[in-house]
Amino acid sequence: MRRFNLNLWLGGVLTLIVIVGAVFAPWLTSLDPVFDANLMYAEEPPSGQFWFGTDEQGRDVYTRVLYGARISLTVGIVSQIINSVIGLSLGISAAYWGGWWDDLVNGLTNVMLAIPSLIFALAIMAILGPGLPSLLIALGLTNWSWTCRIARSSTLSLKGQGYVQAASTLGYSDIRIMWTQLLPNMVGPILVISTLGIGAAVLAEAALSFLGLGIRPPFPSWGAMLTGARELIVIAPWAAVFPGLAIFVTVLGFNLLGDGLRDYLDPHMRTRQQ
Amino acid sequence: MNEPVEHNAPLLELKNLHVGIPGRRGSVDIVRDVSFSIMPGEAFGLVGESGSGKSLTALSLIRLLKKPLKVSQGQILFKGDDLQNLTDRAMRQMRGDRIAMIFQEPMTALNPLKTVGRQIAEMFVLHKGMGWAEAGRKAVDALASVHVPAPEERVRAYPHQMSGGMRQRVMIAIALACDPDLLIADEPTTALDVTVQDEVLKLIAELCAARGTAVLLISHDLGVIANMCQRVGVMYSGRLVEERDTYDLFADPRHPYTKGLLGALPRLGTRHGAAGRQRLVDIDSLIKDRDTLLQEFCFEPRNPVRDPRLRAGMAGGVE
Amino acid sequence: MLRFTIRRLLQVIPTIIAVVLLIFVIFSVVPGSFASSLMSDGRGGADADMVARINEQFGLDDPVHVRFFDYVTGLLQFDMGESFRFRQPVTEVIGDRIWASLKLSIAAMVFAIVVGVPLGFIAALKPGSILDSITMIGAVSGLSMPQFWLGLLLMYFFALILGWLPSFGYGGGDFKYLILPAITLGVTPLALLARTTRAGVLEITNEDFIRTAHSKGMSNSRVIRWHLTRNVMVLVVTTIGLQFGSMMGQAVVIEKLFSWPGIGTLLVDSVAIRDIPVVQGTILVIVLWFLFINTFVDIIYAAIDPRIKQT
Amino acid sequence: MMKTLTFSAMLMAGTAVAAWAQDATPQSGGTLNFTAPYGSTFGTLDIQTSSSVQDEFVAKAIHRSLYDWNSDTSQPELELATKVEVSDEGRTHTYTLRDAKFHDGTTLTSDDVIASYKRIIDPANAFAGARYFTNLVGVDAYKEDTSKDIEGLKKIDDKTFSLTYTGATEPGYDLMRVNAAIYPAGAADREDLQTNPIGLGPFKFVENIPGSRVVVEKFDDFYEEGKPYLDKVNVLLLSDASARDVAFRNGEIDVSVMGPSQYVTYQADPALKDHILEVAEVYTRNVGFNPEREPFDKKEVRQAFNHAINTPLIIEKLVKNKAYRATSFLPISSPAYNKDAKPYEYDVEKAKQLLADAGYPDGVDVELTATQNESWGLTIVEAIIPMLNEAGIRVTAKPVEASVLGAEVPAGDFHSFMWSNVSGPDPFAVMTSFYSDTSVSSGNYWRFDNAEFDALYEQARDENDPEKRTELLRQANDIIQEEAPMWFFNYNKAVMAYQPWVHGLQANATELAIQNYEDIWIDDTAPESRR
Amino acid sequence: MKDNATTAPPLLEIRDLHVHFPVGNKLFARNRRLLRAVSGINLSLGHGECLSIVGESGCGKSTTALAVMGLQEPTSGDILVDGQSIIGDNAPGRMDRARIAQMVFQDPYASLNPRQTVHRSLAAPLRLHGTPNSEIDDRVADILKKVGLLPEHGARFPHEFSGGQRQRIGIARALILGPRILMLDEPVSALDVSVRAQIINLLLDLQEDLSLSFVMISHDLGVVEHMSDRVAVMYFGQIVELGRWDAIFARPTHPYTRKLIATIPDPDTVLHPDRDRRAGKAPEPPAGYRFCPEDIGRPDVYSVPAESALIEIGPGHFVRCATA
Repeated sequence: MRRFNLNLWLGGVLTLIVIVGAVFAPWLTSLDPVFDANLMYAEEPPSGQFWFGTDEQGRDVYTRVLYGARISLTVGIVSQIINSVIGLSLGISAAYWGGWWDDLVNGLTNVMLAIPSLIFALAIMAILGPGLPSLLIALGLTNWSWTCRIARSSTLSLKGQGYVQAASTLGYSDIRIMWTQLLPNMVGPILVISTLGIGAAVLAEAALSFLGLGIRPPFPSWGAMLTGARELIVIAPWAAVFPGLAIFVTVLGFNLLGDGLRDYLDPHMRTRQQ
Repeated sequence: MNEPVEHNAPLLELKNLHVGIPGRRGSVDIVRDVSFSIMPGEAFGLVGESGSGKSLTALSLIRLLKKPLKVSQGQILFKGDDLQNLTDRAMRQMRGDRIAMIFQEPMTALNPLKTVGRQIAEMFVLHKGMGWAEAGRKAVDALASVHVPAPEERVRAYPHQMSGGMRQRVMIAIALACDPDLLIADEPTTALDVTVQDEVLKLIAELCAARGTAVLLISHDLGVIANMCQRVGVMYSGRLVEERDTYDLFADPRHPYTKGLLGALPRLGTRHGAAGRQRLVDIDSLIKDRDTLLQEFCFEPRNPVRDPRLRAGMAGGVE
Repeated sequence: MLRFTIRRLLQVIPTIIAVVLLIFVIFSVVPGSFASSLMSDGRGGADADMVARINEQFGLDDPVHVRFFDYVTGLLQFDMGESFRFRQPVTEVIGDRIWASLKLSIAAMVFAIVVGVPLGFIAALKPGSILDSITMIGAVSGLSMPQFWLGLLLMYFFALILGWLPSFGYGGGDFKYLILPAITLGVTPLALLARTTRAGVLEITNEDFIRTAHSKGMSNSRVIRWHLTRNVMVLVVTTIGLQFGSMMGQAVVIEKLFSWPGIGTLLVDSVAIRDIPVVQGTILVIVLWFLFINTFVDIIYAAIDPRIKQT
Repeated sequence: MMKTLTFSAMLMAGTAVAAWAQDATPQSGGTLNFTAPYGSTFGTLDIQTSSSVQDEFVAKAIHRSLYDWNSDTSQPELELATKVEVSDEGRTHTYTLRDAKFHDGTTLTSDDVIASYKRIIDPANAFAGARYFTNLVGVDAYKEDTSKDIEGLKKIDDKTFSLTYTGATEPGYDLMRVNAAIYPAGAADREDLQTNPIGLGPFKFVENIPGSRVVVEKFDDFYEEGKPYLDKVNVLLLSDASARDVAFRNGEIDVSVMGPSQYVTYQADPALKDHILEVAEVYTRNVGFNPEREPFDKKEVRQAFNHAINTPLIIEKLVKNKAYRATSFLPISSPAYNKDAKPYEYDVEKAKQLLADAGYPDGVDVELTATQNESWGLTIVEAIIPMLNEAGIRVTAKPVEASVLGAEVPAGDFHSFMWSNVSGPDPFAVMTSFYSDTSVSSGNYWRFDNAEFDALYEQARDENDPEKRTELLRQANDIIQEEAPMWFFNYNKAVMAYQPWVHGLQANATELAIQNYEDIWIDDTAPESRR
Repeated sequence: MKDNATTAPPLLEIRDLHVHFPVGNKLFARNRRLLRAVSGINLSLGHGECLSIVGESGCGKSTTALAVMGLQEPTSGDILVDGQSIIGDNAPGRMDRARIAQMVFQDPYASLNPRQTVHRSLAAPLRLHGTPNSEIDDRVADILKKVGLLPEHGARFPHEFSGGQRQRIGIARALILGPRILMLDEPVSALDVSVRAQIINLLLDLQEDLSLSFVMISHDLGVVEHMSDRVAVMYFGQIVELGRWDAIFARPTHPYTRKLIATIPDPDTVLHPDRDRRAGKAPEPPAGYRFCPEDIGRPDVYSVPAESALIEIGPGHFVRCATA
């Protein structure tokens, strides 16, 4: 019996709030997150004029949190798309074709798993220099190993299914089989892990910012805002509280959504992976 | 099979058993109004297709129905006492000791991390108050009694080191360890190869006959039932549609469903001559006149089950 | 068992080789150099002449393949090169720090296991109950906070407001210095362990052999003790291994925040000043730790799960 | 927080009045928990190899150099020598060493000095300190390995030696550096040089917990009578400013170098505000322009940049007044600072006008390379972007790591950059960076090339009268202001908070956090753990 | 059975087929062993014939089927259709092969792509093989009707059907390209008894209507007897007995065949206890031979099987024997 899925609903609502904030940012605030800085109003506490107060630059924290959602979502979603594309294509093809290619992909996956993703991202950020594109590449290249593993194991179990074999006997090419028969049938678990991955990417962005390698100002990324405002925790706590809250709500939303999706798609699916 | 032993009092008696999911507007029943009885030492077969409720009936006997399934009506009399009135503790003592059960999948029904010896020994520890050392020695005997070769060594084996047939023998050893009065065997051989199935069935028959244990055998395979049981109940869509002596049932099936079932079965030796590939009976075409059937034989439309609660209930059950 | 262990260890070798190559390549194309980092404090410290001399001294002018060959030759003799900054062998530099990292990782993991596993068990015994919901939402919340943020909150609360614990540092190894960083680092694995344990208990509860156990006439508590716990642990051990193995990598942020003198801090600093031999060495150690733990877990796994082939 | 407040309030009665006064009598004993804020690790303990400020925190306790900085006079002064005779038109300096003992008990001799300097100069070592000796007579021959000795580095007797330069030189500024410290002769051959340093300083090395702290203890044979006062100094690594804040308020550390935001809170906190030490440091924060690229080839654009930014507002709001408004490059504490100079006015209209005059009526687009630094990095860039935008200068920030900035700027690979550059204490050395013969990689990051300036610089170089020389440099500095090779942002004000029981800290303008530990003492109000 | 089946050139011929799987670690050669799933199968299938391969799990019958379908690379041996080899260098491509043989799978729940409607599952192969778009809908509707479904069913997803209906869809998919051979892999063993009959009837009807040839893999001797013309009994990678259905069931000769037939639980034993096939004298092997294998325990699947041959003991009735 399908119970009321609290995770799915709560996660969905939180995520929706964040998405709405990101998409409709220009309509939800009249200020600009970068250029509407007035040092005369620096570190104002929350008020009717500045709902979340202002930061040390005199910018409206509310506006920046809203626009920050765009960056965080971009980071999360784009990096997960890159991860999924890499993970899926490697995982499916490795399991489907097997042989040396499978060995190679397996080896590569093991290497990627062995190097903690934060450290890999750190290295890539050091090469490419800080900034949004680098961050997307760094996070996109470092977290595909789980997707790859899931794609691989799904393919291995689906490979023996009648419809996949039937497609082969009906004359489908390998690529077509992967695309039409295998891929659509692992959307569920991949969606789950991607959703959880979006949350992880938002956190990774914050961690990299903390280590001095995130997205750099003046872009209103939550991680950068939080790292910057950490210094103000005593004199202007709001400048740190709201971006921190935004990260928490977003990641919580995606995590709950991921868990909810998992329960929804397959109540018995194991939570063994990260 | 041995001759049925004459006793006056039935060992187990089911009276108007209903199993279902309790709801606000009364229970939605999956098993409806099932009554039959089993005499001591008798082998009773319950046959039916998937979803017919035969496994739920069995599970309700030893009170192992999974939530939210529940016995909603009826009585389950074991030696004259209603099992439903027992305390949990008393029921636990009953389970395994007086009523034992064998399940379909010998692969998953055994704990993969424990030796089979230990899993047999548990029975003696639980019901006979033995220590582990003594229980371990008894486990060797139990394993020997189900004709497992080299039982002294095999007690130390893990389930995955055994073949399916061997595992099912271990299950039988567990079930019969305490000489129960009733053995419930739920599709005990479905997952096995035919030659192995034959051996396992023979083993069950032999051991139960020797101990005077009554058997409730659940199967979808008419052949298995025919070879094993003195009496057969045919279940269909949650109801017991026919309950007869085995010979009578096969010689003269009365219920149209039973008839259909027998006719639908390609049986060895029924094909005669090179051209004789006759059509098999199609049950659905046989029971076209559903309304009449419903009235006469409490026959209700078969799958698909429309009530989502029912469908979920079946998934939650063991079918 | 021994053969299994040896085979498992040998399987790790290709991964190590690939990691060494990958790290080497990455840090041979990284912009900036140790010499340039010396100038970054604006004191006009180094001039072009000096940069050239530093590069020459550390062999940075050699072609990449020559340097790689030298590096690998060194590695085979357990020599990771010499740190630019410390002017000490990298092995010594890391050796000085590794105990602090190990201590932190072990403390965090112990905390996570001791709290997380029982929590997951309790939650699973009554799925859908209030306790279950609170535990699980709590676990997800723990996973949803930036770690350094959580660390900072703990630091403010326990060190500044309550004054119970020191806020930072190593304190020469006193236990009280370990508490806050270990808790901060342990929250993520704790949450994951609680979830995995809960999922594991629910999964095993649905297994047929549990039904068999009930049909034997066993009480609930016996079913849990005799048949549930060990099977759940088999599932949980994997998570423990993965978390424990990746902990040194995850500790980077925490070490930095609490000024914990582990290899995570060393790594971040060394990246910043481009002390490449230390960077390579540190990452290699972190990777080796991961591989070691996971190999170890596999061996434990093989020991508690007879289904794993040991030949 | 409550605990700290009441505790501090209690202490105030006794010590607040005496806060920075030196009138109390120093007392001996106790432990000081000092912090090293510039990173979470120390490099090597072999200070001659290092050029990082972070390493000086430890080295300053253990080692001594020939000269030392006197914070009161803002001059380098003799430390290890009792006397110096300058001859040969300022080219030869003859020193008489004082009686001093190394931690291993040996006495300081000329051989120790010569061995130490030779080690620093040795090209095979590639030490940053080598450049202090580039114009010593005979250095080139030594470097090329044609001579085993350096002609200009001569031992006269055990206590006397001389330095001879190719031109008139004031060696104090260089030889006061901590990485020009004197080791015992033969130290270079010691195996444990990096792990067990031996010097002339007031404290002996005890232990190093890498990444955590270095502990040093009182050296009884220190050459200054009665010093050091402290028994022990723990130099603790604590790079994170907010963690440092917590640790300081929690009483775990005795001094804390503060960032702007802490400066504000500490000033506003009655329990803390009386224990703040501030000094104008010799660093000038600026945005340097590349005059070889459009539009910075136009002086008007460079000036417009200066006019377009409301610098005082940024200093007030963002830097929290933890800096002094810059007029030109030389800082307030420099003798050649022009007190009468007026900084560029904040005038957006004028900036627009200047841009139009330069031929950019529609504004310009520029790229600004900067690191993540709250005082001279992206935090400031963030604030100036909207201001410049107003005037028509559209800035794109190019964030880089510090090590990359250190590579890109000397390589000339930038459009504009933001940096904090040392601008003292020796004004002549500073002005060398703007001399057209100085290459970009050697410090002329602004590629300053001005004939008038060059003439003044050359005059100053050849001038022996310090007064006149300073005047010439002041004029040169004015030319820099007029030419505006950079946005003159501010001169750093270094601020350090200290616990009320700490006395004897010095206002060191070269680097506030580098202290002569032997002068510091703590009083009875210090918590139990320090006594 | 058509009498000319043995004399006419066979539609499908399997020659000395071997399929071996390496088992064990790749790095450690001494742990590596070859699992001989199929070792030396020779079979032929006539036009319009139904050939059944029976045996228990692990006997290699499914591997043989997969090899024929091109889903499993044979280790050695040849597979010919109309005398043309379909494996090796000159093999036809996947597209050509698709028109020769198609397969009906055992599990009706796993054999349909849950993400595709029935129509799409059926139309996609047609489109792939160049059927004009205008014809596709008609052909899909046509095939649905042939298997006893309604054209409207095409719009539904597999989970909306019962097991029997799904198996009908599986059959429709196998037939959509008009193959000549249908490989039936346990086509009814996952179905309920009542549905089983319907599918068997359908298959027999289709064989007649479309003049198909069947290769059926099964362990259910009742179904095999009901449907087959010829039967091959497989035992651990080898055929131990091969012959017309009536010969196999009336005169089972090899000990394994006899055991297999004897152990089928048969409801008729209740009615005719006298007809118990378990009794009766075991036939002797042909003179100068002994049955191979004689002992039907568990042979070692990793070793090379003993030398043996199929000896003809009746018209078209072969038994595996070794020289005595």
